[in-house]
Amino acid sequence: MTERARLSGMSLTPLVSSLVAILMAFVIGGIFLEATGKDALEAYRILIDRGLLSNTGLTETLKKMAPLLIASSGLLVALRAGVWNIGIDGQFMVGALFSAVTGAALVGDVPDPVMWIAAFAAGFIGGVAWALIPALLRVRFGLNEIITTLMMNYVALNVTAWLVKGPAKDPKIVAPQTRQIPLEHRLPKIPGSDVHIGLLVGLVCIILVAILFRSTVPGFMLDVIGRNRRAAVHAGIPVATLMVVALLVSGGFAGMAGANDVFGVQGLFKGNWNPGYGFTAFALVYLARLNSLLIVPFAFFFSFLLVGGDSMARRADVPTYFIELLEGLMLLCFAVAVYLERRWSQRTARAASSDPATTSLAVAGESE
Amino acid sequence: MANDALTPRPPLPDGRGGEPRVEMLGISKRFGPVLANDNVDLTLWPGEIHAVLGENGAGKTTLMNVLSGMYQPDDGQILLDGQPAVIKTPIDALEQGIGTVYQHFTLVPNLSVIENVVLGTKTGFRLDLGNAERQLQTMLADFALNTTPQTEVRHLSIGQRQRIEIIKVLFRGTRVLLLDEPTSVLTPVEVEGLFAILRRLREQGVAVVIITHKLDEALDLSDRITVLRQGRKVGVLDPETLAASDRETSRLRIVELMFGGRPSSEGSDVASGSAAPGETLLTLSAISADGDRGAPAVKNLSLDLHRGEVFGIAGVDGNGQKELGEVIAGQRRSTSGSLAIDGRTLTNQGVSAISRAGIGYVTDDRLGEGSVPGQSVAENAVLKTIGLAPFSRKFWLNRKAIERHAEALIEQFDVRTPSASTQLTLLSGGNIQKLLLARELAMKPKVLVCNKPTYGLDIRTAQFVLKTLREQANDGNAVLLISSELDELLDVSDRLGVMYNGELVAIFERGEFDVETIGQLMLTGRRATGVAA
Amino acid sequence: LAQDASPEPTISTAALITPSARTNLGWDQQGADGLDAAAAATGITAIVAENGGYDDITPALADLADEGAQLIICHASGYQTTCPDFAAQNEGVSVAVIENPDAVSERVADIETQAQEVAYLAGVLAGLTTTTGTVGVVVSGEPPTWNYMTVGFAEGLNASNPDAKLIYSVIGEAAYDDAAGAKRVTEQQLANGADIIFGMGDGASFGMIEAIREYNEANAETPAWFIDVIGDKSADYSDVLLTSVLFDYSGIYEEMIRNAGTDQFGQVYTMNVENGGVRLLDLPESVPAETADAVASAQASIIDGSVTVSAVGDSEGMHAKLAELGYE
Amino acid sequence: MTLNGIDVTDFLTAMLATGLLRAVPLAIASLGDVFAQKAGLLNLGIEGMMLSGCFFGFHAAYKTESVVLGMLGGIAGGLAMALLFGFLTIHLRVDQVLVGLAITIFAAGLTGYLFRDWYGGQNVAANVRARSIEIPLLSDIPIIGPAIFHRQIIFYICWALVPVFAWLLYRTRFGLNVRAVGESPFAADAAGVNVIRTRYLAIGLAGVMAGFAGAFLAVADLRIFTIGMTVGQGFIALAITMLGGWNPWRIAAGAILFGMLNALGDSLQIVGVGIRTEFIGMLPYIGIMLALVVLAGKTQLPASLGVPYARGQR
Ligand SMILES: Nc1ncnc2c1ncn2[C@@H]1O[C@H](COP(=O)(O)OP(=O)(O)OP(=O)(O)O)[C@@H](O)[C@H]1O
Ligand SMILES: Nc1ncnc2c1ncn2[C@@H]1O[C@H](COP(=O)(O)OP(=O)(O)OP(=O)(O)O)[C@@H](O)[C@H]1O
Ligand SMILES: [Mg+2]
Ligand SMILES: [Mg+2]
Repeated sequence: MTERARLSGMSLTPLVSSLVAILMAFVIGGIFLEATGKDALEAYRILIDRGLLSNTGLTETLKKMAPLLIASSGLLVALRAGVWNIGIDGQFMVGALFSAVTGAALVGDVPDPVMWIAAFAAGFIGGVAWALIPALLRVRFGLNEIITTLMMNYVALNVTAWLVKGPAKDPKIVAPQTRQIPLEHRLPKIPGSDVHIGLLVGLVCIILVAILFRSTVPGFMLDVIGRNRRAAVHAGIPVATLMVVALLVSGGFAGMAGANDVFGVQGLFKGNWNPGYGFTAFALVYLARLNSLLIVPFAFFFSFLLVGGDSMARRADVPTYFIELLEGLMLLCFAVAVYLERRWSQRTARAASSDPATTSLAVAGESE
Repeated sequence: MANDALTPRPPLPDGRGGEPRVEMLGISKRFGPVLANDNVDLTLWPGEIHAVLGENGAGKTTLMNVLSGMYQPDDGQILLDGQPAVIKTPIDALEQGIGTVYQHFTLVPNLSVIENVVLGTKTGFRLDLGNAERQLQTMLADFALNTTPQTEVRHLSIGQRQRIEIIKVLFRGTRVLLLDEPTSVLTPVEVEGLFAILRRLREQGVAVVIITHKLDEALDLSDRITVLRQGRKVGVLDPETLAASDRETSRLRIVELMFGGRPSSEGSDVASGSAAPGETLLTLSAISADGDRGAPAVKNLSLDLHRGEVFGIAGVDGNGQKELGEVIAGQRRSTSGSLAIDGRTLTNQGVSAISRAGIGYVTDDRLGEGSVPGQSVAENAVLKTIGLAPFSRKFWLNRKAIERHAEALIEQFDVRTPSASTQLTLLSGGNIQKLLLARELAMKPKVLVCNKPTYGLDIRTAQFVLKTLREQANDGNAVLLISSELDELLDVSDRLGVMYNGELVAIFERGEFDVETIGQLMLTGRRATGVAA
Repeated sequence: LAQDASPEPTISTAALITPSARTNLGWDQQGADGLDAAAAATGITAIVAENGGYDDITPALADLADEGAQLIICHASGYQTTCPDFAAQNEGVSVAVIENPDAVSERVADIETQAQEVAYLAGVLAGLTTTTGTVGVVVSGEPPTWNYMTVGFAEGLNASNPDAKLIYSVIGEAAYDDAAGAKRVTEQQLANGADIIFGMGDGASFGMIEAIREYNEANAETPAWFIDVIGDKSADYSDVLLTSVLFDYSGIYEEMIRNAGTDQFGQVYTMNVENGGVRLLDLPESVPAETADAVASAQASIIDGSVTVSAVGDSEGMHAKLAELGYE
Repeated sequence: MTLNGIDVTDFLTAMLATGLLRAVPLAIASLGDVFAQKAGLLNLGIEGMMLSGCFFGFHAAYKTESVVLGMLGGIAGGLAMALLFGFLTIHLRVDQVLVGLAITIFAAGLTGYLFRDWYGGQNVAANVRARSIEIPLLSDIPIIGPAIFHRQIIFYICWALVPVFAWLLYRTRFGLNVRAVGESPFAADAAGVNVIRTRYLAIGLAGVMAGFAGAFLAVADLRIFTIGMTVGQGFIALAITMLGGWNPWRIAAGAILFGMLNALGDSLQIVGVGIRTEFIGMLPYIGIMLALVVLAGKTQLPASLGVPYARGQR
């Protein structure tokens, strides 16, 4: 019963405040558009029309959700354990490269499902490998992962560039890219739609993480570590091991997001391919207040913005940067909404204590 | 100095007849569901020491925090020297001469002593520490603090920090001094030193408020006593009353105010068991360990704990007791020596192995490492046992079992909480302590190590805790009780060791306990038998 | 060119998608301007989707198709696989890609830009113009187009001035916007004696130009020069601009528009010196006549086939070529 | 003396000059961010503040043709973002990571949009030139002279700020308050420090410096604005702040280390050592990690970094 009460308190208010925030952002953005001489209503009409209401738009929106969901679910594991993985982008690239190479080696020789599984596994391993270095540096030398994972992003950019220009390059093509997986060997569509099954993979990842934290011992322990690391030591929880695991798992998921994009979208890895999901994943996980299931609607919304925004920019003759502006505004308005929500719940309910999502940082911030 | 305690209460200064310095009128403060202060009045006169008593969670700290500007009351008024006072922030309070030593430490660990002391004082933009340093030097000497102004506070022991807290407040010159449980972490000698200072301040016309759980301290020291109960003021013993009645009567009166209507469990049913010590449960041989700063904290220490005994460890804070407890619990690596439980060597095997082998450890740092503030009471209750049945099977949690277990503990140990799913942060310190003890005992440890388990507890709860420890020993287990309360150690221990500078300098059997000798050992590490020459 | 046939286009709308802003006086702008010109010439509608980025452009392609585009020109080598995939999945849409002849099919055309030929001319010019004997190449990445031009430039330099030294610097991986980094690298090259910088940078190019300007202010009597690629910056930057490699897409785009929807469409469209698809920006008057003549005669040799410029697009091959010429 | 046909003196001079110049914006931004971090503010908005400094600095310089006004414009741009950050995190106590990311994304969008709208996306140069000063005698020393003692005024200002900021942090009441507020705000509050004001001042200072760093790039150094021109330097500055252990001197060293590694990479290409450019490109980042391994050991973050403060909350 208490669990249910908590859940409803958890999921309803944030949804309301998110809606408020989105509305506020659109209003402010609209004023901004009008102030610079554009037709705001027309622009928004196109945005919704193209990102949501048109068939292609909706399909693309759903497709784009997949990597966001996969990467965010991994990031959630790290953040709940108080581990700062700023290296999602690097892990994504290495994972994508690994999976592309694996896929290119296997394609045609093994049944497609086997190849996909192998490729996702390779993506996972690639991401883990890239997270391993910061993890080791942390365990061996106590180096803070904020810096090391950030630095590893730049290293990844260079290492993958080198590999894809050299050893991993498709010799038949001039451009630095791996051998392309033919269309018919890519991820299949979800029956009755044009969306590939990566979306399902993403949803499964989110659900797994939700189960991890809701009903498993390791999830419980990761939460304890995230909230009070010293208490975890005191309780005999293997803190160092679990934190490493959390970092590696989040790296692995980022790598799988790479595999998803290789097998769902691009069919290959190409040089300098860095979609920069790390930022978006961070925003998502925070918007969802570290709550796994809430990530799903936010991923959908971000995806919609990306897809519809492109079209809006062109058709309404608005600089494409408007979408970035709108996203930023949304996050800022969301921040205000979170505040209003807290004020409101303090007045009505008994939630006198601090917002859990903020305390996590305290814990995350301290290193041993 | 030590005689100070024995001097009769000085006549009350004349100023008392004039204006009260502080009048708190009808103060109410609510935290969510908890009404922490309910229409409380409190009057402070210049030149008096005013004790505020009450069991855990009675609202003492809250009342003081209202006066110090930390909390804004929901209702009520504060008069300073008869004038309505605006105290919106701690700065307002400090500027009007109200200084506070908080229950929870308010020193910044990685600033130096001097930086902590001058923090917040109003001087120029440039930090000119020269003057302050000279003044501080004197005060450090006054407080028998053997540290330099440049030492970072994190390097000091808890007892030392407490004194710095007081220095910090006095440094600014206060007219009203609030002390929230200042003696809980001090040794008897330090307490005397503190009291001497407080009396001096009283002479100078300062209004002193002291919150304490030690009745005798309150009776020794104070001119007036206010008792709170469940957020309400339930009585005041004014100087006339105190002077008119003897100590025992006052005691009874206060206990009645605090717990009236409920059976008082005072008495010595915690006294040690008489069963002969049984087989050895824990063996420490020549254990050494380093402290947080890397300096040796425990040196070559050997000790056997037997079935059925409570082994007390006395010592001035910072002599390695905490580190010893942590080594036994597996939380701190030993640098040499060995540790065996029930004959099994488990040196440096880590917390979980050691806890599985039957060692429980109640830390003195309840919020910092004992619990996870953001989680519920129930989740905290199974923090250490989450991996075991029935709380989980394989990887899977059993939330029902966790909740049921927590409810049982709450019931059994009388933890005051709205429900098992309440966030731990909403509990008062004493109730958190009960929960931590309950958590350890539920694991049925063969050896229970407790570090200051009664710190900050009201008398009843403290008695309850000690009784529980006693029973634990009587059931054939061993208890290692680390405490700075000599009285409770004397009461409950079968054997008593004194730690000094990382070493166990003496062990007394029950019956040989001699307070003076123990005190000497705590302070100097040697027996002052006069023979040594 | 194909004007002779001049069939009326069967399509009404053509689109171009480009990674960055169409106003960047560079790659993106040349493509967008090319399409606009071609559309005007054929009387059809042109749509330019800018800022497509280097990630997945499928949503944008789908959107363009929805908007009625029957021909989509994918104006980045990074798009050379996504677009054929898209065409395969969307009947009625033809696409054009860059530097991927293998992809050519009924509805996929390929654009081959013989940029190395013009770069060779730029190299000849640089070899004859340098007074220090040191020439720099600064790139903000190593995409094929720039590798082609690097090699062409190096060969031209080697042909006109065998003793000249060439310094090759990469600003960083995908440093296309890193104007500050470009400035630092260029400054180092200038400090080490380079007096002509062949810069391929997109947004980063402006950092190179600023470095040269600053250098020239301090060394007014021995100024350095900038050779730009893909774009005409002469309006604002004539003070440092020696010349520029220009891509004129309008010709082949026009041809594609006319062919789209017919079985003529799927082929390799080539831009080279001979057909004027690539050329050098008109040289400033400060260039001596004999130098201009040398450049012109080199151009003639390329057209008549007596000089062939190596076409090397991959990084390893490019570096090997530089080493072979003694530049690395 | 020549090496591989390159004059060694020129080579070393160029390398030193480049390295120091690359370090300047990083050092400026890091010096400011020390105060934010020390006050308990994890400022992921620094990238956005810097970019905002670039754009508004450039815009002011372009319109007024004055370096000073340009720099002030940049500072204002950074400060505006910082105050927004401060309002949301300090006043409304919203999560700092969320707000930081929001600011960075918002600034990228805003500057891109305005640049497109006001300048049509054309890269025009502002008609300004930051003046250089040649320090007599010292500038004649080979290598060091031209690299260090013949630079823009802002170059000198940057390095002169290091002792100033060290003094500010360790020797002033403001610095003491900042250090206390980030470590234990409750303690600081109890001692009578205005936690909220201290944090505002700290983030304001961080914003001013980030804007200054941005303006250095767009006004003093490049005179142009390109979209996204900070290319992650704000984040690097944040890392350098931590690498330097929140000590202005060590931060300056960290920034120089990073700058020099970058310059070394450029130089290696110029002498043509035949190392693949990708490996040269990763040099600075690996260098930072190695430096951390060798030097720093544990980085102990300020205890309340990222935690909002509200009196009476526990
Ligand atoms: N480690 C943590 N640090 C900070 N906040 C946390 C942490 N773990 C959880 N929270 C916060 O507490 C809320 C409730 O957490 P809880 O574990 O009860 O979630 P839940 O309802 O079980 O959902 P989930 O499926 O994500 O586990 C989360 O939404 C989040 O805001
Ligand atoms: N900041 C707060 N938020 C929520 N509840 C609080 C807060 N501060 C105090 N309380 C609650 O108010 C009540 C009174 O607490 P207070 O700390 O004043 O008790 P106390 O008399 O000092 O107890 P103790 O002797 O244990 O220190 C308790 O129930 C406590 O849980
Ligand atoms: Mg949960
Ligand atoms: Mg209290």
